[in-house]
Amino acid sequence: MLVEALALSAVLFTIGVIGVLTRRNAIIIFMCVELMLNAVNLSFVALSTLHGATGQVFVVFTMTVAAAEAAVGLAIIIAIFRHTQTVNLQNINILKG
Amino acid sequence: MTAFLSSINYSAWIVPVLLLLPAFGAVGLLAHARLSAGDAADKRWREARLLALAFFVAEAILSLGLWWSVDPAVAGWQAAVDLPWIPQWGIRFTVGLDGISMTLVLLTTLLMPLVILGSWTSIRSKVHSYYALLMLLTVGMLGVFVSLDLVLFYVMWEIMLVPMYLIIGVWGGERRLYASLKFFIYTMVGSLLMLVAILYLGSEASRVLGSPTFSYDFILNNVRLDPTTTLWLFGAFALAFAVKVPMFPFHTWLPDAHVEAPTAGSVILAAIMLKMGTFGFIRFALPLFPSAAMNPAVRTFMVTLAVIGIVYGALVALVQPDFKKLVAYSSVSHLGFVMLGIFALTVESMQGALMVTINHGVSTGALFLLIGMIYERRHTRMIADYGGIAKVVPIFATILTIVCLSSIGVPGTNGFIGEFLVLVGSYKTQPLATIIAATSVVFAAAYMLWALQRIIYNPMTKPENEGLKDLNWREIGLMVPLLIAILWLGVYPKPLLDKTEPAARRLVESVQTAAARTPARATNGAR
Amino acid sequence: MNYELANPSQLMQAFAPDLLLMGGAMVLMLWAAWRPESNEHQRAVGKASLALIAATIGMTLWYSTRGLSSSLGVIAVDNFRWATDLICLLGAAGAIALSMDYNVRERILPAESHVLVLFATSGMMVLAAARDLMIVFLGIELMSVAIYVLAGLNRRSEKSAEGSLKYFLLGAFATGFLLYGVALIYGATGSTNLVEIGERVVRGNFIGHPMMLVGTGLLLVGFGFKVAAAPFHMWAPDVYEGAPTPITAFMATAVKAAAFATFLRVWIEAMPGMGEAWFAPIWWLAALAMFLGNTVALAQRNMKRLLAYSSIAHTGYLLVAVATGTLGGSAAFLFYLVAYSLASFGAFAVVITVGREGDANNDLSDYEGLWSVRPWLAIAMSVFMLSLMGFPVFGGIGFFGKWYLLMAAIEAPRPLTTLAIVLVLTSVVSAGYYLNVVRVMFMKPRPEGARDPEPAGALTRGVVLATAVAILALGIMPTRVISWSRGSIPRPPHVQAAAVDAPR
Amino acid sequence: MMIPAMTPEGAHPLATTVARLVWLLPLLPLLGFLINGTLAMLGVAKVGPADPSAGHDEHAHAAHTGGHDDHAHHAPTRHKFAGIVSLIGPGVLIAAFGLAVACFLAMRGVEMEHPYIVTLYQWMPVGDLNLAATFQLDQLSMVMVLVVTGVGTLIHVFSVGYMQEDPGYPRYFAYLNLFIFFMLILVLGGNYPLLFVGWEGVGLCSYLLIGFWFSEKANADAGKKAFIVNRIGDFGFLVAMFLMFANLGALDFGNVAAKAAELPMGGVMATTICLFLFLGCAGKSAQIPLYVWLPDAMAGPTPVSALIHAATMVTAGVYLIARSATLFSMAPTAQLVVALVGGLTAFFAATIGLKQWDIKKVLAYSTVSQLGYMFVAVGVGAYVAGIFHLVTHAFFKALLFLGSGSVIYAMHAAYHATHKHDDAQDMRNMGGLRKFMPVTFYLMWIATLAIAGIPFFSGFFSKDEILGSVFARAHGSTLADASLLGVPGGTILMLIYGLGLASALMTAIYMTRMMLYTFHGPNRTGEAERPHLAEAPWIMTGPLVVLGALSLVGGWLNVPALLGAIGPVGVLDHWLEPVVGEAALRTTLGAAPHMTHETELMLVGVAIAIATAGIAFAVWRLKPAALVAKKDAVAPQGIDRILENKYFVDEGYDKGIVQPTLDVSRVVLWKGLDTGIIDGLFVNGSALLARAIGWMGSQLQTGQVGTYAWVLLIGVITLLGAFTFR
Repeated sequence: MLVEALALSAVLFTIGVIGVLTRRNAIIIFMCVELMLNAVNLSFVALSTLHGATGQVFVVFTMTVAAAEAAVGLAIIIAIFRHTQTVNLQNINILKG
Repeated sequence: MTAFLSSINYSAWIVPVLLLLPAFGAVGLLAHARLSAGDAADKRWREARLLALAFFVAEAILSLGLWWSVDPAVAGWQAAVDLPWIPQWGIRFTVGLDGISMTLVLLTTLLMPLVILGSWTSIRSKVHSYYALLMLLTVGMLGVFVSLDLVLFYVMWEIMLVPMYLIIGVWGGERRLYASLKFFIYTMVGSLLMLVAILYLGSEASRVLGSPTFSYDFILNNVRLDPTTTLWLFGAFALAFAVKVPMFPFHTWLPDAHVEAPTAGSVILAAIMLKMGTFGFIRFALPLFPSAAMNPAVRTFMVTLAVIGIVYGALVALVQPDFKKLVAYSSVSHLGFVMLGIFALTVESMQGALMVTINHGVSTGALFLLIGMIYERRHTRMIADYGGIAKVVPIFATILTIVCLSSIGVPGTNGFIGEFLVLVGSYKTQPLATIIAATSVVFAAAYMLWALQRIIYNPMTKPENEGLKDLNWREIGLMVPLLIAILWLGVYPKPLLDKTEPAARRLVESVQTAAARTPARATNGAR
Repeated sequence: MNYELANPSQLMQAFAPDLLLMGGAMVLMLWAAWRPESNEHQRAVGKASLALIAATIGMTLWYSTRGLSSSLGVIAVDNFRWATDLICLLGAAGAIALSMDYNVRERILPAESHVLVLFATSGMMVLAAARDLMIVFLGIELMSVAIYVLAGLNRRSEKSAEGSLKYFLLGAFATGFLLYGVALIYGATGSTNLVEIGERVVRGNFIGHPMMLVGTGLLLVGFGFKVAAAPFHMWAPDVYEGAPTPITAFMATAVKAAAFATFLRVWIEAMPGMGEAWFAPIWWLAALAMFLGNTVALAQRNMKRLLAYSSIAHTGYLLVAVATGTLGGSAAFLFYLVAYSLASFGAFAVVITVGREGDANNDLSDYEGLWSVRPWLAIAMSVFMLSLMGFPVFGGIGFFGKWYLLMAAIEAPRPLTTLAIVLVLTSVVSAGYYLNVVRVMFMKPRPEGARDPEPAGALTRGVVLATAVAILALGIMPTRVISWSRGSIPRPPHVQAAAVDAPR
Repeated sequence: MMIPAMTPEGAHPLATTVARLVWLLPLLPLLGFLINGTLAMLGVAKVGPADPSAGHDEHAHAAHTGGHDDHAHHAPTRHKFAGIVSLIGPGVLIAAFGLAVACFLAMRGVEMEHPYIVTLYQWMPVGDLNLAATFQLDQLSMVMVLVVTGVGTLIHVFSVGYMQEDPGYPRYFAYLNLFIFFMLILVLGGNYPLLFVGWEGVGLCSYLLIGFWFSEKANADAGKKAFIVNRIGDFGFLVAMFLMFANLGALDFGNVAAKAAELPMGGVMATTICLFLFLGCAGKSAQIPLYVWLPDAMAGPTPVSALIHAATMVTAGVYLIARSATLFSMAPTAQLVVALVGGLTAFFAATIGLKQWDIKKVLAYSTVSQLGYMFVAVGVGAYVAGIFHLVTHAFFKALLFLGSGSVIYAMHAAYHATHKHDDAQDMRNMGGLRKFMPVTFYLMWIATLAIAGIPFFSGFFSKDEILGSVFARAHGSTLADASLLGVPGGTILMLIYGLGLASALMTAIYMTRMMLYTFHGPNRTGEAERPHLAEAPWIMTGPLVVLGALSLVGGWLNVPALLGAIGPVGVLDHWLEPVVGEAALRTTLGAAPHMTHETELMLVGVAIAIATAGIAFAVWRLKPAALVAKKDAVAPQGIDRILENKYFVDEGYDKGIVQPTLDVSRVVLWKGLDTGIIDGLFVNGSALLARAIGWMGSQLQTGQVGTYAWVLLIGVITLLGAFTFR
């Protein structure tokens, strides 16, 4: 059971990474990041069956942090949208070099 | 004189004072810049240069006592001062002199007032900074000669770079930006590797002593390394010094730096800063790593580079259209003699190397001053822009001729003594190299006299030169000490040779015995 | 006194400086939001924030002199923590001081900006204290979330928004790796406490454990991102350029210091047993950061970008200290952090002074002939450049910083001589752009029609002067800083137990 | 300095005589130099303004005559310091000559077994090299001192007239005094390095005096060429000194000779040292292949040519070999080389002398040729003969040069009077000068007969002794036993003898040719100029008369035994015996060279016949009347062209050595290696490389978050790879 859970977590994490790498929309990328975090959460929960409650505590922390990040992140995305009228990252590259 | 000096306890304070006085001078000049901000530019300029001159004259007068107070025959360091600086790292403010460093300190302090006089009228913008930088530069130069702590030495070695960088870069010629950066980075490549080597030596010394130290004496006497490590460390030191000397093929910064630098910069570069490199070999690279220095392969390599430098520098000087560049390449050639003398490692050649060191300072310094004077009048350094000016500026022509002859090494001038001693001493250990090096007597005559002819002889073809004015009293006055030195050292060099002889002899003997103790074989040992 | 961390009240006491800052920041946040946006309000909040920081500094100093220690727990009570706190708090104070002038010029009115700095700083203090991966994560996020916002503070600037977005997305992405690493380490060792992990790694011989290896690697990615080590540095130049300059300075110094401090603590306390595994990767990370940072900086014309790449290079230098894995290396690390932070902060302060409204005038050409119009500013900038370059006397303490690093590298049990040589050679490359700044200021004429920089505010001038004087003074007499960094190295309990050689 | 233990200084018999003032000898001309030099500076210098960077004063050059008075002796007025300079310049020389004579008398008065060595001060006391500044007065240096100061005095006096209108008058005398100073250092120096000081010092003065009228490029070129070519020789001298110091452990004459005598006979070391020394001599004394500077050196004022480039400096090489007699006597192979090069030079230069038109060039090649004779003499170990010829040559060649100077002076004056610009030195522009300047005419004929070897003129004795010595040594000496490149020494000596005879013949021919074209036949100077031709003033003819007398009687210095009837036999032989006697005996296998009277008579007869035949041939063949002035002359063809252009040797050196050196230095070393490879490729190349990498790195920074994430992921994968696959 543990191995399967960890494997699923790894797969979900990889899907998240692939999503970040392939998508162009800022919001979708952010959602892929959330997917990565939640994949890790799955690992924590699974591992806590082995090592005790610490892993579960960690998950709570992670979720809280993710929520805070989401709030800030969406505000940032709105801020950039006000300037560029798009959230497509390919069009957001005035900083380079 | 000796009694007077000991009555004022001269040797106890002179070295720190010599180091501090220019630093205060720099502060004083900046303060003057601030206080006189409202005055007319001309007045500020006059006051600044007078202030600078006063400081440098005071420095020169103070330093003169060293001639009497430093007894070359005594084996230990003289006028030594040893104060703690960074105790945690075992870094100390240790300074001291022997006959060799004493002569170089005097060369520096005595030359600086002349340098100031040399740029008396030519530098008119941002004078305060200019003189302040010269003073900081002096601190660094003197510091290198007196340091007996490896870290202190390194610090002094490095702090010369910034003032010179700015002097070249701010008050220099057209390509000053390129030349100054090249000068800085070139020198830095070598010296940073030396830094690593110093750290390595220090860590070995600390292991031996049990507490951290970078003391030159301690490392010299107690640190024994395996041959491979010695070779690497020697290489790091040698690279730093070779760039500064500069030895072929690390010389290409020199022509650019010389050409673009203002007169004072060129003079200091040639007369003093290049000597840091050869001094470094004499003080550090050889005594600290005798087995590497005496390793036949290393020695052959260094001697070969020296000889290539001698001939190559002379040949390239032959075809330079720019007089400053010509002198720069001639410096490569002259410094090659010093390196040959050092690595031939006989008392005669070592003494000759020291002699060439001083001579080159005097003669090339004088040459750059003269070029500066004529440049100030005509604003060109191109040989082709002159010709026949001996008719209109006979004093200049006469002095230039004498200085050129000294540079060529005509007997009766200082140049001959140095080159002769180097060659006659080197022949004992490096016969083939010496014979090749001796060919430069021909090339030296060729490039110098050809240039001399094209500048002061030949028909006067450029009408611009007809109105040239001869040297004024200030310029004559500042050349006179140099001319006296040229002739004095050429006719009666004994006083100077006596000052350096014991140190040179000790060096040669210690390197030879130390190298004999640790046979230099490349083993596959450690690291 | 020895805090028993299992006891909540003693835990509170051990956490008091952090709590002071956090609590104060919350109060200030309320006040900041209470009044309408205005310059005066912004300044007032700024002053209050400075006062709060001063109080926290005072408390930290007081704590640091009491010879405190603690039982094994989620946070550490040691000098390393106080040292890191002080660096971060000073950075925050500087950032707020610079912001108060800068915000007026850039018309950044929200007073909350200063409070966000305080929040970020409290995250840093949490990081400095963290002795548990959970707290590490919490600290990083607390710090980062605030910085994401701060980077985008200038709502008028598209650059600012773009930088903020990039930092946010990539930061969150990297956090994913960090978190995964934490999970794997937890899975391998069964603990998130650093000291426990360290002991279990040694005891259970986890060196070949795949989960532990991958976990360590991912943790390294996470830290690498935060300290902007190549190849995880890509965000840094863009974000540094886009962010308001005081915030850039804050990021380049305090953020980096905090991230590095926790990185070092994790490595010293939890990872000694993994030395075989991480030595080579960190070696290469250091070399790559030094190489890339210094070479790419050569191609920069924008001062902020140039300093960003420079900071990447300095990450490389600091990684050398991490790679030594010795106490001497830790001392060198702290010393270098001080030297670097001073110079970097000073340089950004000069950038602010030369800059103009709209974050303009940051190009290298805007510095041409600065010497002739603002001589002291040019001299100060030269001091900062030379210090970053590691030049003795004129670069002040910067030289001894490099010196210390090199000494640590050479004296490590596994000598990093090659890395030391890479360090000095890349320093030579760095001279190419640092000196270029000096050259532009001193040797180029002031362009026709170039306006003189506007007179800087008192606070900005104060920051420039203070950093420059500190650099020069400490460059002549660095002994105090040496003693301080030696006394502040992280000493985990199991290391303290063993008789360890005194760091040099 | 390792003072020879056998001559404790104070105990020397000369120490109590006037000879202890020997240090004053060089000091006197040095004093003259200082005074005249100061006057020269005072005469021309105009100290500049305090601020030289101020703008040019447009009228400043009005004060000077500008660069247009090229041949400055056209200027009509005398120099303002002419009076005092005329007093001091020759004055110090007269004083020095007086002192030299006093020393000579003192030396005659005492029994001298060892040289008298005066140590002035420690010069280079370094390591094993304990060099002191010492003067060595012995019979050889005494002869040289007398020649230098004696002939020098006469030429100084002559110069007072010759240079009187030159604006550089004090400068001229300053240089001339300086030259005498260095020449005296050369002949008095007690060790090789000090000799070298004089050696290079005279070279320096030669440089300054050849380029005296420096505003003409040719003159400056000639001076520079002289110095540089001399330096090639000096290189050899230097290497010889290194070899001596390294292998003999000494550099002073006494010890070198003592140590040299212990070397193996004919060994490599002695031979090498001698050959390097001879390279030095070849430079200074204008032997093949370094003779090229001497003809060009005629660009200097004519008295300079007489003093430096005929009588004194150029014979320094001969002096050096005589000085190093012991060394050379240990190296027969080297001696053969010296003699052969001398013989070849004598012959070669004589052939060129046959076709020169410039009166001074004829004399210059004649000098080269005669120097060759001297080297034949010292080469075969006949040191006395060499010095003898040196002395007589100093007399008659100085006379010839001064005579030609007087001719040129007259020609110049004539051209100047009519403002005509033509070559005052070309013989095609002269002719028939006999009736305008009879004193010069007669005196020059004396010298011509002397150089040609007509009996009882001085040259006859010395030249005859040289040829006789060669012949004798071909039949029994270390040289005859040695071999050079497989050719036996005896054969080579006979070849040299043949060359000597041929040169003697040519000498007679070209000298007669010169006299015929200059003084005989019709005058070709030009109608307008002719009235202005006149004899030089007494201050110039006076020295000529003295030299004429010396050229006549100089031979009595060393009358051969064969002619014992006419005077004391072998005075010079006896005088120099303590210095070179031992070395000469070693060469002749311990016995004085012995020849039967019949052989000797035959040799003398041949020599006389050849000299007479040469003169007769010239008189018979040359038709001064058929000559046309220079401007109307046609270019010569064939062998004449080759000879007139001196075998194109200068052109060959230029194309073969000078230009390639310059080209290689410029193109390969400077532009190629220095600027191209070291600076371009390595220095700027590495800077460029760093910049290129930086540029590429910044191109990677695309601004796209996607790229950044990819790079980050690549980093992650690499890092994890590094962690897991170690």
